[in-house]
Amino acid sequence: MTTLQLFMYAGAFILVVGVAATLLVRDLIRRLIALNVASGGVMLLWLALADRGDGEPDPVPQALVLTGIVVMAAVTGIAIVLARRVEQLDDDLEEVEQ
Amino acid sequence: MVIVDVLVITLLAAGVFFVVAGTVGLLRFPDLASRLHAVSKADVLGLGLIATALALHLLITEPGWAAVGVVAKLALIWILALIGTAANAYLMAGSRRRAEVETEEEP
Amino acid sequence: MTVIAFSDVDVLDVLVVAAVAVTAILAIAIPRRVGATIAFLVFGLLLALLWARVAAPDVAIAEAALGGGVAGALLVDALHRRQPAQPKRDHRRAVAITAVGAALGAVTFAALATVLSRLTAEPADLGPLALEAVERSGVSHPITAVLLNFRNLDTLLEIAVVVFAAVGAAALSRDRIRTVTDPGPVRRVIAVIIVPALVLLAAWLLVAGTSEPGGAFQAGAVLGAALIIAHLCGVRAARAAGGRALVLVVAGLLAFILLGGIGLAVTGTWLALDLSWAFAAILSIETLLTVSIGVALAMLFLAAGSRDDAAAADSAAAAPALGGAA
Amino acid sequence: MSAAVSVALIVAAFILFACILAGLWRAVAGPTIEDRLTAFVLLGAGGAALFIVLAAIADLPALRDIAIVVVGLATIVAVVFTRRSVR
Repeated sequence: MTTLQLFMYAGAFILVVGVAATLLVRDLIRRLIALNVASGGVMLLWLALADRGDGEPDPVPQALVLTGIVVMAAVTGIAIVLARRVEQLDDDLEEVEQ
Repeated sequence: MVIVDVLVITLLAAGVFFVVAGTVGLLRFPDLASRLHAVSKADVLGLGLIATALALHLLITEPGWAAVGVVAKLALIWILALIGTAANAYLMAGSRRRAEVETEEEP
Repeated sequence: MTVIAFSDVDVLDVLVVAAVAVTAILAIAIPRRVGATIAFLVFGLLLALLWARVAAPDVAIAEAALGGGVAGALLVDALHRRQPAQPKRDHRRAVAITAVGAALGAVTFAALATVLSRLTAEPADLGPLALEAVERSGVSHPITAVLLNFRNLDTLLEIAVVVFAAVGAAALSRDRIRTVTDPGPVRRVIAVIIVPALVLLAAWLLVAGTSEPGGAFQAGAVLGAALIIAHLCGVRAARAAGGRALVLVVAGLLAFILLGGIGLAVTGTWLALDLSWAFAAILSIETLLTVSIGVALAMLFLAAGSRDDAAAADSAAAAPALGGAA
Repeated sequence: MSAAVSVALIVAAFILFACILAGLWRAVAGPTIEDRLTAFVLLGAGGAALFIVLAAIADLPALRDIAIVVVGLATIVAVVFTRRSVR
């Protein structure tokens, strides 16, 4: 097994685990964390592929991953705003019911 | 050269020892205050010793302006860690103490 | 290095990958939010280590700055909220769902692994092309060249996403985290020493990015974290909310579009840069992007934490504080 | 770099790595939320130590930049977590 294979399969594993957890976990914040884990897997896959072969690594996938990290942070931010809003509304609903 | 190596390895070993001591304290001490005490003081001392070892090694083996730049970076890392870790420990301990005072007052 | 070569499969590589996988599993499997969040933040730090290992130092710095900075702040701030009780599910049903999920995950992994095992070791031809063209881009760092010259449409769209996220978050919550007025001695020290150090670090990452690892994204991430810390340590000028922040956030996007227009007018191609002014254009657009990304990230944070403040204000003063947006 | 120093650096890297992973135990065991977050105080110093040692071993200067970012941002978790205690 080469380092490239090790990193690629690890990336695929983390991606699959993250996606499965995103679909299965109910708690919204934990679901968001799972989505972030999945994106980490994708990035590992991409960066391992960028570094294959000899010489300098391919800058194009690296630039894509860099863009992806910033977008993921923005998505996390707005998803947390939405998740907190949902939970707040749930709490309000419970109060009305009681 | 041998003397420098011995010095570097000694500093490195001492640094690693303090980091390990801090981690053991974090895991084994009974309450938050003593855990913070262990981890914030011993770990930063360990970091400082390790940084000193690396800086010394670099200055002896590859003297030049590049080495000076790296040493400046290592010094910056240590200074930031000194301030940051102390502030972290203070804020965490204060947060816990306030929570405890509140639970004592409530019932 | 003789004992452990950092170029073949070595013990340290396996160890880091194993630790990344373990923290990933912990981050999704720990039922409590606190534990899951911490495991995820450690996962991010280990990823940064791994990115440095796969020769992607730019990505590593961005990961450390975002994972340990703004994303960490967002997740840790969410910890204060009481975790809602999970509705009781039938145990057997839960086990069945998990089993089906695990089986489907295994199938997906097998499919992915099959595809990956057929990949050739030859690198794609885009990489050499990009590396060859770097000298015609105006900057000497390949990734900055790709991001701000060869594929700057991607970067334009990315900054658009960040701007929309910040504006959307601000629109969704009616209040902002308030500025601290009495920070106390330790926070004052942080505001006086750590915050300027972080702003300097951001400036250095920005300028260094034209020739070595660093650039607008890393600098923006550090700046965003610095703004959050400053705001919570009583620096009034660091408040990333309201009209002024909005102007700064949108300025980056508008300037980028303007640059595209200039490219169209001068070279005849949308977003194209002429080598004679490419360096100046890249550095100035990067400066604007840094401010834009930094303020946008801080804006996201200030808006995300506001619901709890508003709720606390509601319970303190019985009247609901409607329309409290400042 | 002499063999003795390089071996010492590698051993140090392994031990520091183990320390960081051991800190996760405190994050899982708690008992209070502050105890769990103490794992970050460890990351701020021990993580930086690991990064600078690896930078020397693998000759990756970028790891030192990452260490600066990590220690610089180390306070953000505590500052954000305790933000409700100040007005």
